[in-house]
Amino acid sequence: MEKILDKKQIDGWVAALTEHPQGVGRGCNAAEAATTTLWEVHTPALDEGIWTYQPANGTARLDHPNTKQSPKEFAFPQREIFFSFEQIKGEAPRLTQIVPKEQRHAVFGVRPCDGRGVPRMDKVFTDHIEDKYYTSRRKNIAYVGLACNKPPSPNCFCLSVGGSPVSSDGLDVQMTDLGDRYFVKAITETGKAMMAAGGKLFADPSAADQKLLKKTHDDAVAYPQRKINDPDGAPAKLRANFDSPLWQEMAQACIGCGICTFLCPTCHCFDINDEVHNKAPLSGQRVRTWDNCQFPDFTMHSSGHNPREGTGARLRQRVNHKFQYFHENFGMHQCTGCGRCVSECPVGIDIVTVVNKVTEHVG
Amino acid sequence: MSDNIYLPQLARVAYIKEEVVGERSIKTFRVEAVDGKLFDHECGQCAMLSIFGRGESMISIASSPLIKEYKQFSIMRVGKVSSAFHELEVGDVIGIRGPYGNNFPVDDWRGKNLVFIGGGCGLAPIWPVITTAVAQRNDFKNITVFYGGRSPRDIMYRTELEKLRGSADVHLSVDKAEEGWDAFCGFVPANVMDKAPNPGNAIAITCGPPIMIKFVIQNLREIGFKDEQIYTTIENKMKCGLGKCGRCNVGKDYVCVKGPVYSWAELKDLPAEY
Amino acid sequence: MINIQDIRDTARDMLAKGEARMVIGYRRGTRGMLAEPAFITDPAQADDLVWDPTCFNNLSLYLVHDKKFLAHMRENPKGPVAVVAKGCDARSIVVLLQEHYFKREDVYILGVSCEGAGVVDERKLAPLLNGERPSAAAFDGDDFVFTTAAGEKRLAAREVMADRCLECRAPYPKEHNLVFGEDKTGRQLEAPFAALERFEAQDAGQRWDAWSQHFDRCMRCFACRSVCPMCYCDECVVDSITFPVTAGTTAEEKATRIKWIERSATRSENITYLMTRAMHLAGRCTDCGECERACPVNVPIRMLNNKMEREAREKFGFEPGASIGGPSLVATFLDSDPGQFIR
Amino acid sequence: MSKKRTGVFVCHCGTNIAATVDVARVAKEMADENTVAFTQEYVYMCSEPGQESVVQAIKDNKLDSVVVTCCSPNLHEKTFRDNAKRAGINNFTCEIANIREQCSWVHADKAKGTEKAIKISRSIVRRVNRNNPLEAIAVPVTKRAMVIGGGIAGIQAALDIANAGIEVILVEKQATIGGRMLQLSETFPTLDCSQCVLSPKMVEVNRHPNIRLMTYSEVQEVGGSVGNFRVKVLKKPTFVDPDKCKICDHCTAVCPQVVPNEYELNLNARRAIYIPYAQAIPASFTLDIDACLGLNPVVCGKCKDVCEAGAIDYDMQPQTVTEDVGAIVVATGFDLYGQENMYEMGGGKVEDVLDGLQFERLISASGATHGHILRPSDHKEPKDVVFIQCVGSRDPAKHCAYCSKICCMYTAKHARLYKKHVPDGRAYVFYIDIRSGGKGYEEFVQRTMEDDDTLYLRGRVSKLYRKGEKIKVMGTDTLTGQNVEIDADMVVLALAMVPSQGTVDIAKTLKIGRDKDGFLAEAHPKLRPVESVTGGIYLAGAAQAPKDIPETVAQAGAAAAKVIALLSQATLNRSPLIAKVRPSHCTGCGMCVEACPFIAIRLENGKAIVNEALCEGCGSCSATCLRAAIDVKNVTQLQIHEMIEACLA
Amino acid sequence: MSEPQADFEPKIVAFLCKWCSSAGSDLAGVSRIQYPANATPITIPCTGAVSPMYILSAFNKGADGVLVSGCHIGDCHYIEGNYLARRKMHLTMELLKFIGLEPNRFRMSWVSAAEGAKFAQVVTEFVDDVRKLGPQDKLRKVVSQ
Ligand SMILES: Cc1cc2nc3c(=O)[nH]c(=O)nc-3n(C[C@H](O)[C@H](O)[C@H](O)COP(=O)(O)OP(=O)(O)OC[C@H]3O[C@@H](n4cnc5c(N)ncnc54)[C@H](O)[C@@H]3O)c2cc1C
Ligand SMILES: Cc1cc2nc3c(=O)[nH]c(=O)nc-3n(C[C@H](O)[C@H](O)[C@H](O)COP(=O)(O)OP(=O)(O)OC[C@H]3O[C@@H](n4cnc5c(N)ncnc54)[C@H](O)[C@@H]3O)c2cc1C
Ligand code: SF4
Ligand code: SF4
Ligand code: SF4
Ligand code: SF4
Ligand code: SF4
Ligand code: SF4
Repeated sequence: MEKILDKKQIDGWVAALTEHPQGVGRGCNAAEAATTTLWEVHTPALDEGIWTYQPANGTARLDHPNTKQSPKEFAFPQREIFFSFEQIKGEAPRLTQIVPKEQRHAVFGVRPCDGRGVPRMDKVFTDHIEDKYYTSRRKNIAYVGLACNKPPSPNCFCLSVGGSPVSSDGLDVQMTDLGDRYFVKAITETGKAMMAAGGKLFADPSAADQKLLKKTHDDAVAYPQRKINDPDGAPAKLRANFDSPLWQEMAQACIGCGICTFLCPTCHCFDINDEVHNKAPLSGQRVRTWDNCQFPDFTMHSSGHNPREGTGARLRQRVNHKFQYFHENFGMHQCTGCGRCVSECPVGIDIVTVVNKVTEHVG
Repeated sequence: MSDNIYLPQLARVAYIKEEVVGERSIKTFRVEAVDGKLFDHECGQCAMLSIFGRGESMISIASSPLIKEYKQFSIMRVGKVSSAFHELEVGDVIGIRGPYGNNFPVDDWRGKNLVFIGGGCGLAPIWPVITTAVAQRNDFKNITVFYGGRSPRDIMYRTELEKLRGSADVHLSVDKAEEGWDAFCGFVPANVMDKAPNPGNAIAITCGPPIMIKFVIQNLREIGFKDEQIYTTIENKMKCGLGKCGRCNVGKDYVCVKGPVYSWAELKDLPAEY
Repeated sequence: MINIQDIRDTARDMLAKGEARMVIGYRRGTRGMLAEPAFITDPAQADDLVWDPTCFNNLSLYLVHDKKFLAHMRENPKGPVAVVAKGCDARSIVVLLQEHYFKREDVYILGVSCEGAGVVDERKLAPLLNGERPSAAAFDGDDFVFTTAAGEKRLAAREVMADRCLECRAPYPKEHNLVFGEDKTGRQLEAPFAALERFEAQDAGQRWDAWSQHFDRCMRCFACRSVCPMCYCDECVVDSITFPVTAGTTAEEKATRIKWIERSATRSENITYLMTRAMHLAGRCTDCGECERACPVNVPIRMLNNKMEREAREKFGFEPGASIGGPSLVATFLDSDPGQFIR
Repeated sequence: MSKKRTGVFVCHCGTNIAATVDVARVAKEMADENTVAFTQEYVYMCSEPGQESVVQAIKDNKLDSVVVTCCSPNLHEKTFRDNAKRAGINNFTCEIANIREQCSWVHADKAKGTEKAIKISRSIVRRVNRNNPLEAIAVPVTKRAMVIGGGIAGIQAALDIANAGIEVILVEKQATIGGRMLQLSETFPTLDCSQCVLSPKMVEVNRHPNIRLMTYSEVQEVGGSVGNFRVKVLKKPTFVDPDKCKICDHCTAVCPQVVPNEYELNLNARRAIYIPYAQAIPASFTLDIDACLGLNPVVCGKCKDVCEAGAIDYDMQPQTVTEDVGAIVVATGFDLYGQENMYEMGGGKVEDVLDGLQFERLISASGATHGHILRPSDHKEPKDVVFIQCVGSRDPAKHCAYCSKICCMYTAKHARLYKKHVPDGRAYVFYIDIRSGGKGYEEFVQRTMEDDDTLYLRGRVSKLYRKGEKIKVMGTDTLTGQNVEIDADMVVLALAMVPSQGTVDIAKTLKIGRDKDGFLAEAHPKLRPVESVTGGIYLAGAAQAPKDIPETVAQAGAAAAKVIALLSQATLNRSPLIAKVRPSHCTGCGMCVEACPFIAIRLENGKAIVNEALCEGCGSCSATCLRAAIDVKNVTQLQIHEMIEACLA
Repeated sequence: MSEPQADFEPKIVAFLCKWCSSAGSDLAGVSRIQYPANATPITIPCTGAVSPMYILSAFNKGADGVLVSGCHIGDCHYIEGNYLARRKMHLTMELLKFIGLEPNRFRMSWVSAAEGAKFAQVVTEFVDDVRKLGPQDKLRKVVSQ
């Protein structure tokens, strides 16, 4: 399904997704309205100087560069409660699962790189054994993408990692900014249904629109980006250079903050901890929180032995995971070239430079 | 939500034994299902044990798969969760989920000589193989067990090891000589070198501290064992046990899924991040 | 004006003569604006060094890294590390020395005077450059000059300068072995604590509204802590989960660690973390502003530290990093300390 | 490692607790605690059977720790700790939860009281869970004492201690010992001559083989703790060798420098080289360097020229000596509240308004006027003398809140002595009320009123000012309600006694507390009146509170007895609740070193080290350490954290 | 600010130094001076031992108010512990106020062993103050689902 949406109509479409078509009192009672699945829509908004996804409030604007945090948090929130436990002294504990709420979320303005993060996360959480916390959230999420007319960040490099500023991978709907209107294209069935909900707000694209779309896309792809010189050769080269002294050299400034991974649309590592609310009688929750391989203790054994001692080993893990291990397992790079880790690293560690250096290194 | 892979089953502690006391104390626990039955497992697999309010730890199942009534674990006190285990009393209820990881290919080893080499707490992961082999004694040729601790007090499964003697060659050792100890004094790899088990039609299974494994493997290869004949387990830090949390990652493998059992031939191929 | 060549020559000389085993300075990075930390051991690389308004990092952090690394390797340092330090950075070094973190002779301070300017705030700059990526930045009197693909862009320093630099009272590294540039102390563009005062002018409700949102945003990446030279504790007290374990931590210690906060990045835990950090930095933070700069979600962390700094200054006459032998804020007292709040 | 097995014993205290706290519920809630293996309630836990049951329960249930929820730990902590010990477990694993003083007695609402009692008990249970068995610390004792202050209190204490065979160092700031008593004329209630009583004691001090006298000396620094103090004393140079000085007085004759004589309370003058008092001990002149023209023959050097004995040595240097002692008696005495503070009494600016001590010097035979009462302004004999009591005392609004205790008595004494010297004089006494508790005291006052015909006026003086020759004293007689105006020739103010400057200074140096009035604080107002809050430091005399000579001597004797008892032990037991460093967390920042009030921490190889003998366990270090690297044993941060949790559950 | 609630019973943690304020509270007990039961005492050796962490932690764990009470200045059993505390608590108070916590939720007082009545008065006043403010939910840990 390909349509044209006037920019002024974007809030109308959001409203159509959020509100029940009939609405309570307009031919539909409250119970019906509640059971009919509606969307909670999230659009990028500028808050305290940073772009974040926020519940749509009728003033959606899709002129953001890219959000500070990737949209991964919708399916993989920073904090997920698995279950709660209670135990009276001398009795067996009682466990209560906490199931994510059945609520559909539509995330608007997802950039193509972040869209491409989605199938990568899906792989992790469904490969081998399904993580139901992830999948039960994921199945309720639709990603309404926004193609990049020009790379929003000077550190974008999606083209180097098999993506493109106009990729629709992982998205349900792809929108392209044509100046005063959007070219809207449904990618999945969900996407079609969502567009259908917009009904008359959408118009059919003219041939000129199609032409403009093509030009816009072509221009976007042609726009210069940062470049990984040999992405295809990377897995083998990284493997070969595992022991290279370059790693420590390049990572010497790393402070191990993990910003690079927390913000990354594809980093999925987590920690599980028990949070105790009361000691007697015992009550608390088992909670999953984000974690990442850049934290020094991530792999440290209880004995104090740490297989990834030093920032070099940890940078290598991050880069290798993205450009070698994931590739070896799933045939694709885990990095989607969003450039967040490059732009946000407080000490200027730059994955593009790192990959280039290591792949050019003969050792 | 069915199949919640993070939700443990409840199990009751039926038996506790103090194996080793002191700074690195070890206790053995047997647990039984509170309701229904616990999962079946294979030799070498592990389980995530929980103490609610303290957390989870990955622990090797130390009992033979042949035993269905209970599962046995031997846990060294090293930190938060393991300390909580050491405070348990019989009758207390814990959480358990698993089994996780791959297993020793015991079926492929029938008709072979088995050489077990363990150190410290590393006897636990290979104990199910030893006890299974002894239980099915006729399926296997010679069984040799090397095991060493820092001192006589650090030898775990002492009585069980003594009981093995009828069915297996048992070579115990301690790191430093001490009064009343008349078996081998020195590190386990040295004991192995000393007794030099025959590599012919043999499989060597070793488990223990990383530094011990390193030298055991060196020595085994010197004696003539091929990479494919040597098996070990690697224990990277784990949180989920399901190949998702990312921390046991070595190269393309998540050890909790692809491991913990590796032949040296396979392991050599992975980056040395364990 | 500092001639970068002087710094380069000094660095090269020191390395060549073995007077320093490493020079920590700045060099051009690849990701754009930022000059990145450079760890130079080979005299030939001394020419990589740069000095411009994008030299944000407080390099004294790497003295801490170095010490930890050496301790881990059980090595004894052979000769001092030379480090390029701005006014605030040099004060951090003073605090570290005050706290006996290393010895004075272990560090050779190559002071650089900000000469009445300071460093750029990327967040202020970005909108002014319309997404253009500057390839170079330079001081020029009251202006900063940025070179982008679209040409040179001249911006008034005060428009793009980091808040901390606008308010900086001591942009000259008093403690140094060698100093580059002139002492132009007193040329500050804004009154000290100006931003803080603007914020404090609000009522308690407004302050809470603002802070609660800030605390909500924090995702506890701990960048603020990791980038801070004063946060050198091996095991941070508030943090029961990440970084708790050093090789020396015993089972008992792990089992009995105090869980002041949970790992979950919820508001209450974030508050406790950030407030504790502010308390721990009272009298130690030298306002290098790195925490705030590093924070990916713009939590105005510096303001918390600033608040403590101002209290210390106004109520206790205390200046962090003023002298190596000086007292520490919370381990000392004066008879005249305020007690009006005690009822 | 296994779980703690704690027993919780809940006391009803008759109905003292049980009336407002549901003790059964407290016991039940405690039973739900993870570590509690046994609970019991009993009507009087501290009774013989109660205590027995605790001992039995510990044994029967293999308890390793005990919580008794009862009254304040001040009352029975020791009792139950002893029981724990008797039952074979470590006494430091027993703690008290105070649910009486802090709960049942102050909350009438049973529901709320019970809730709070549960929280208190739970917090103590959690604390005990982390208590470690500890042993008291034994420290060897230095058998030697120091007495600071050589007034009657110090003299008495020194003699008593020395007589018990213990070496004493007596440190006096002035050039002679004797203190204030030396300045008194005759003393109530017997009117015996002060110096006649005191001088023999001073001589005895000087001669005593066990006493080492250090006059003109000041304590500079004190380290260590009970049993083992290390004291640095500064001996100021007197520039006169006491062994050579013949007290010939030739030097004063030539000294050109004249300064007010402080010993005579400025009623007359002395030279720069002087002897405070003819029978001074040590018997030697002292050169007052501040008054001297300069120790340089070119400038002056007259005294040196005339001194035949060659006792004068301009090159004498200040000397610092370090002494190890096991106990310290502080007897640094009092001063009078400054007249300048008494605005309503002329603020010290009205001539012939004297303070009590000046009056003592006026009537003293050895005083400036050789015992003749002559008023300073014109050396005439005053005929109308007004004595005003409670000047500066008992005035919480403006001056000292307390009663100086001795003014009633010495005013009566003064009035009598005055009448003895000037039989035709008229003495008036303004008083608020008369406090004459003490053997023979009331009789003494009565006699002054009746026999000596002194006019006692009950009331306050509102104002006094000089009018020509006379001082106009305006007051009210509250008995008659009349305003009174007296034209006096002289006024004597019974000024409040305040701690001497030396007392204030020594409190800082020794780090011993002072009470709200500034006097040295005793450890307990009733039960430990001669001990300071710091172990091994004792108090005697007017430095601790206003008192007269008999009381001073009694307290000095008591302090001496304490010292003797302390120093007769071979070792001392100290509380083991002291700081402990976790070296793995310590970065050696030294902040604890700075914070420690007892100088008990030092840095060694980049780690803090606690001196167990010095640490008092205050915890200032632990609250200062940013890394929780230092904790007070059994009051660790972990324990407090868990107590906070328990209070808020 | 939360709405004041009539039936709201504030939860207060009171850190009392062993020598003065705890003894003062004992005296209040001996004198049977009644005061509200909302403050649960934790006896510490000295106010100098109160780490700002304790205050933050108490609020984090749900305290509606925190009281720190010790010996008057000059009376510290450990000579200067309360001076150190005064400085730390001042900073703590300022920081709490700065982020917008109601200053009346944190109180420090000097109560000597002789001031039983003052102890009761301090607690009474403080409970009143906190009651007026309602539950403290700014720093409190929220146990969410
Ligand atoms: C495959 C495998 C098999 C194993 N088999 C055995 C075995 O048979 N027997 C045996 O003894 N051991 C075995 N181990 C090792 C065992 O898993 C670890 O020793 C154990 O997990 C240590 O847990 P701990 O909590 O005691 O240690 P800690 O070092 O205290 O903590 C471990 C984890 O808990 C977290 N943590 C630490 N402190 C806190 C805190 N205050 N709050 C929240 N989280 C915290 C850390 O992040 C860390 O992830 C095995 C390990 C693996 C991987
Ligand atoms: C006017 C008046 C009349 C009195 N009449 C009588 C009376 O008739 N009968 C009676 O019983 N009582 C009388 N008293 C009370 C009597 O004076 C005191 O009880 C007694 O002097 C207290 O003795 P003391 O040793 O405690 O103090 P002090 O006599 O004050 O002695 C203290 C000594 O310590 C020394 N000192 C101070 N600081 C230091 C330091 N830091 N280091 C070393 N040395 C130091 C001082 O120099 C002094 O020698 C009278 C008091 C007054 C004011
Ligand atoms: S690795 Fe960096 S560039 Fe690649 S997807 Fe992640 S954050 Fe984006
Ligand atoms: S890069 Fe690191 S944090 Fe990210 S997914 Fe890989 S291992 Fe996890
Ligand atoms: S690479 Fe940069 S962002 Fe990532 S952990 Fe290191 S310092 Fe932080
Ligand atoms: S804060 Fe001051 S010293 Fe630091 S960079 Fe800015 S101007 Fe320079
Ligand atoms: S305040 Fe910012 S830098 Fe610090 S932990 Fe939170 S998000 Fe990270
Ligand atoms: S304050 Fe803490 S870290 Fe610093 S020296 Fe003392 S114990 Fe060590």
